Amino acid sequence: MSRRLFLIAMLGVLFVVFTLSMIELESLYNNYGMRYFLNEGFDDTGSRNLVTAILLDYRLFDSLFEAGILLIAVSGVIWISKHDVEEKNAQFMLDKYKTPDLFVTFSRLVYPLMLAFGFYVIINGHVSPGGGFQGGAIVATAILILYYIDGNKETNIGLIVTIEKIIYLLIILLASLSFFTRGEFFTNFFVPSANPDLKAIYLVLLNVFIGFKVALGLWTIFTAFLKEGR
Amino acid sequence: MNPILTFIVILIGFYGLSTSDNIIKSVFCVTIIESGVILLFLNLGNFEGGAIPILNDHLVDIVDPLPQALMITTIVIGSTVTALSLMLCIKIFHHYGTVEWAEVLRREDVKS
Amino acid sequence: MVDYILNLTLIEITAYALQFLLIFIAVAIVVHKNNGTIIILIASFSLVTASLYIINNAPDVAIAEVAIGSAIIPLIYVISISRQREFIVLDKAMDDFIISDNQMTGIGFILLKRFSDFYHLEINITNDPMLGKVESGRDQVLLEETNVDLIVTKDPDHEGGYLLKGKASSLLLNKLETMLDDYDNVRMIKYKDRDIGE
Amino acid sequence: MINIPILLIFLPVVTSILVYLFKWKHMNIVVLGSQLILTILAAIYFGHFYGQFEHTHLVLGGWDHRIGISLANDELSMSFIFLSIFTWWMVLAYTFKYGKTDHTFLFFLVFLQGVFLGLLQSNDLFNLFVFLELTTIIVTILIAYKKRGESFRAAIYYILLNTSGVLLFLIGIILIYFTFGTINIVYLHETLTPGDDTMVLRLSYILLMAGISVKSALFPVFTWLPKAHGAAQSAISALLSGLVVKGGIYLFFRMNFLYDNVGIHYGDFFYWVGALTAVVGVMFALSQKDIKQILAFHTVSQIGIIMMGLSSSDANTFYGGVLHTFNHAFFKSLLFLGAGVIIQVYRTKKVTEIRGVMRSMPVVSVFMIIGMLSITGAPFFNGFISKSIIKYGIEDSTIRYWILFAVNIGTATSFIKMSQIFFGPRTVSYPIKNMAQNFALFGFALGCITLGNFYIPFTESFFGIAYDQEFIHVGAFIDYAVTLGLGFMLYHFVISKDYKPIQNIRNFKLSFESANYVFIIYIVVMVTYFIWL
Repeated sequence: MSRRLFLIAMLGVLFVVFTLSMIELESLYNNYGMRYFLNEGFDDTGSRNLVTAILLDYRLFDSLFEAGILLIAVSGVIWISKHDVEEKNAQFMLDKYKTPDLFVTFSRLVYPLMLAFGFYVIINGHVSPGGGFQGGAIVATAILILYYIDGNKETNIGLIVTIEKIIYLLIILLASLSFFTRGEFFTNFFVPSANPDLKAIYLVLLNVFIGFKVALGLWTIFTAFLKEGR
Repeated sequence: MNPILTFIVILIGFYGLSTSDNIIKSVFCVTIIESGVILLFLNLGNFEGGAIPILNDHLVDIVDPLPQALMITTIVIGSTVTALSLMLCIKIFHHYGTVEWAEVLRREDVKS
Repeated sequence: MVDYILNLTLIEITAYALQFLLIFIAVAIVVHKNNGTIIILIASFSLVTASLYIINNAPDVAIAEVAIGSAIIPLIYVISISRQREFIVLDKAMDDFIISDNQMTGIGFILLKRFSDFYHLEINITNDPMLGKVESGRDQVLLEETNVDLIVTKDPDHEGGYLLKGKASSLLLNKLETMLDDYDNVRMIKYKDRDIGE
Repeated sequence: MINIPILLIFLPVVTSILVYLFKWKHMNIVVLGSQLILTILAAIYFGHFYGQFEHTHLVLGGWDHRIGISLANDELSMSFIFLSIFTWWMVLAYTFKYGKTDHTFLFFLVFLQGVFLGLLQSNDLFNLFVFLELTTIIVTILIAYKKRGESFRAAIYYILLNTSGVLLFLIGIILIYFTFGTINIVYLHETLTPGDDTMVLRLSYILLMAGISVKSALFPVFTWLPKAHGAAQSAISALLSGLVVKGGIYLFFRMNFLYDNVGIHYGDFFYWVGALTAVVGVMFALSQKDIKQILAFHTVSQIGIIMMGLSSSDANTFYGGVLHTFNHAFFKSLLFLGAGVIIQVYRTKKVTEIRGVMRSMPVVSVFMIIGMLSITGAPFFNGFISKSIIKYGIEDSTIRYWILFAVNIGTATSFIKMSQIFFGPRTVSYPIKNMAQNFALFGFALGCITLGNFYIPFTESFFGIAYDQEFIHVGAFIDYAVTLGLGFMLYHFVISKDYKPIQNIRNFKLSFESANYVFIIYIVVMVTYFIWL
């Protein structure tokens, strides 16, 4: 018990220090970034959604490795859950689980709506909230609903992973196209002075690729878990 | 005020990490800390009367979009960490028959 | 101070309420012992954070959080927790040791039932015909590579005897081994980890 | 020419994905080819920018440098890039046969190289966070790669502890961003002045250092390292101990570079943290019987010695610490790889059971002995040079000098204990003839001897410091002999008896929650030291 009280005291010290620094921060607060993005953001990138502008243009390098983390995690989860024993032999877990009928009907209704919403979010990432990562996650959730409808669905994980890796290579290629058109790595391949509608082509393309990659990656992750839980 | 309340959430996460004896509980706590950090970043980026960072035709004061972009990255990172650690948890339970930290670390490595 | 509180807008009041709710849920997650309740708490935690993101003018982050944090993450939590309530037994003996007359009343079943009640586990007995064909030397591989916790076979040295095969590293099997003292014709083999070198 | 850093990052990444996609038998040759291109590119880059590294600041996308992500190099980062490329050459050579069949392993291994090179070159704090987290995830997978209980347990300990540390790093970044409106390291270094020395800045420093301390396994939070490095395969252990853990050390001086002009006096604090790391690491190493555990705990103690050098304000001693990171990379990788070969043949990890290595594997033994001489600090080997530099740097303070001396004696004792594996009759035949493995051992051994004798041109070209002091004289030999003698006595009269306290230390295991507990205490101590003292 004294151990826990001491711990709470320690955390209390951290809390006090943080509170004091927050009070100090109010006078130091620097909003250079906010002003920059407000004034230049749209002209630079052609994206009305400034978050997408940052993710796909100003800090595209981060986003590439964000997708890379997903790629690595997918391969890692699959590797850890993979059995050396043939997969056919491993299909022995009980399948007592049965989705209620009402839920199945409801899922059938929701599934296409969700898929459509996901694609909407992906494609309109540069004008409204959303983008490749968010839309991809929604699409993955929609695919997850498919598993509720049919619990015994078979998925070819190997194929999905291969497609995912290829899409990642394509994303890298698309991101570095700008080097050949304007000599700068990882930005829009249209020059900054181009028409915003033209620049939107690049944003939509990249959003679609990232969306697919994220959707496939999350799909693989939960398929691996579902297999584990069966 | 809000950042301070969020920091309490982070501290609760750390409290959980340093008292929980269960592996799954520790993964929960890391999730809590991660959500807390995201919220802290957004709290600090937000200000009274700010608008969402999507430009309209008329110019208004928007909140800083950079923290939001960074936090999307953090959400993806956090979810992959959670997925990986939970997969490891499943394997540990299968191997050691328990997910208590103390028991798992105490089990001798038996080798033939 | 009173002025400040009276002049709060609805949005601000909501924000404070949600912040306190978040702290409350976080404390509940940390102090709760039952993993099943925690899952619901973590899903609601994720929803509360998502609403706070919206209040903090971050719709993009909120969409990401809702899509990832409220559907996929709780699902994998559910799976990994439910895996910890299961004890998977592979029945290779295929006779009345576990299942007699299509009813689970064999002596082996009663033994396993006692064992699982002790640990609040749910036994999951399978007898996959495909797995039965894998030759006996592969039992160790099966145990290591798949999620099977226990394999039941006939004892080749003992007429009418049975062998329970498990992993030496597992804590659960120690208890099962002590329970076996009451049974003369059941033995237990614990496999140690194969050293696969470097 | 200025865009070469991008190639350095993406060439391994793309190669690794190709390896995963085309599971071709000769893929490891393709990997070696890309490795060759990488080496040539790094050499061209270094040659082109030598002496004018301030021009390497590359803002990706051509944006305002306060907004966009930028990459920057200097002599120090270039030296680390060459070190990592060399280490990957050797590890790829060591796993050459294995890589033919196991493409997943090769995929993770080569991907890690791209990420690590990115970590070394990145000039953006959040980008550093992404790379740190990516390294953590890949390393976790590599630790768990054997899929045995021991490695799963080490992997989850590693990922949870490191993630909580790295999240603290992120909070530090948040504070910096809202105070200065940017997270560009070089820009921050130029604009920060002593006038910026506020509590927010100090708190951000503490949080960044807390994350880095976990990553580089400093004193209270080193517990993940022995587990992880003991459980992984030997090639991975060599990579992690030799190089990846140095990512944390590298960030340590990158972050101190950021806060350079503020005038935070971190020297004394991190000296004592380093000293405690070194002493505790040696203590645990002395009690171990598992050959890989011994080596892993020595990594902890050597990191302590490195920190003792790095915390000095004197440039000579500081670069002595940097030089020791290099030397440690060479000899620790050599020892781990050699131990891997021995374990392969003897099928056991117990030091007490392995006998007669000299008779059965003479070549490997010679390399192992070179590694042991280096780590104990024998003259003409590389460990000697950097240890001497650090020793001369802290000579003024008697107690600091004696701590280093005690750590050296402990190291000597522990390797005297390990050297028993060479003697005795030949117990096994040595059927495995693997030239690639011997080549990797040879490469590291060559590195040990070369750096031990020709360190002056190396330090001159990379650190701009010429150590004109003559280290090798009679006193040095006497010093070494005394260390060995005391070490032998310590071994003979204390360690070999295996008293009860030693067994207790061996069986001491810090559980995860206690590790977090001491981590929080460590942060509070830092807060007390840096803010209220």
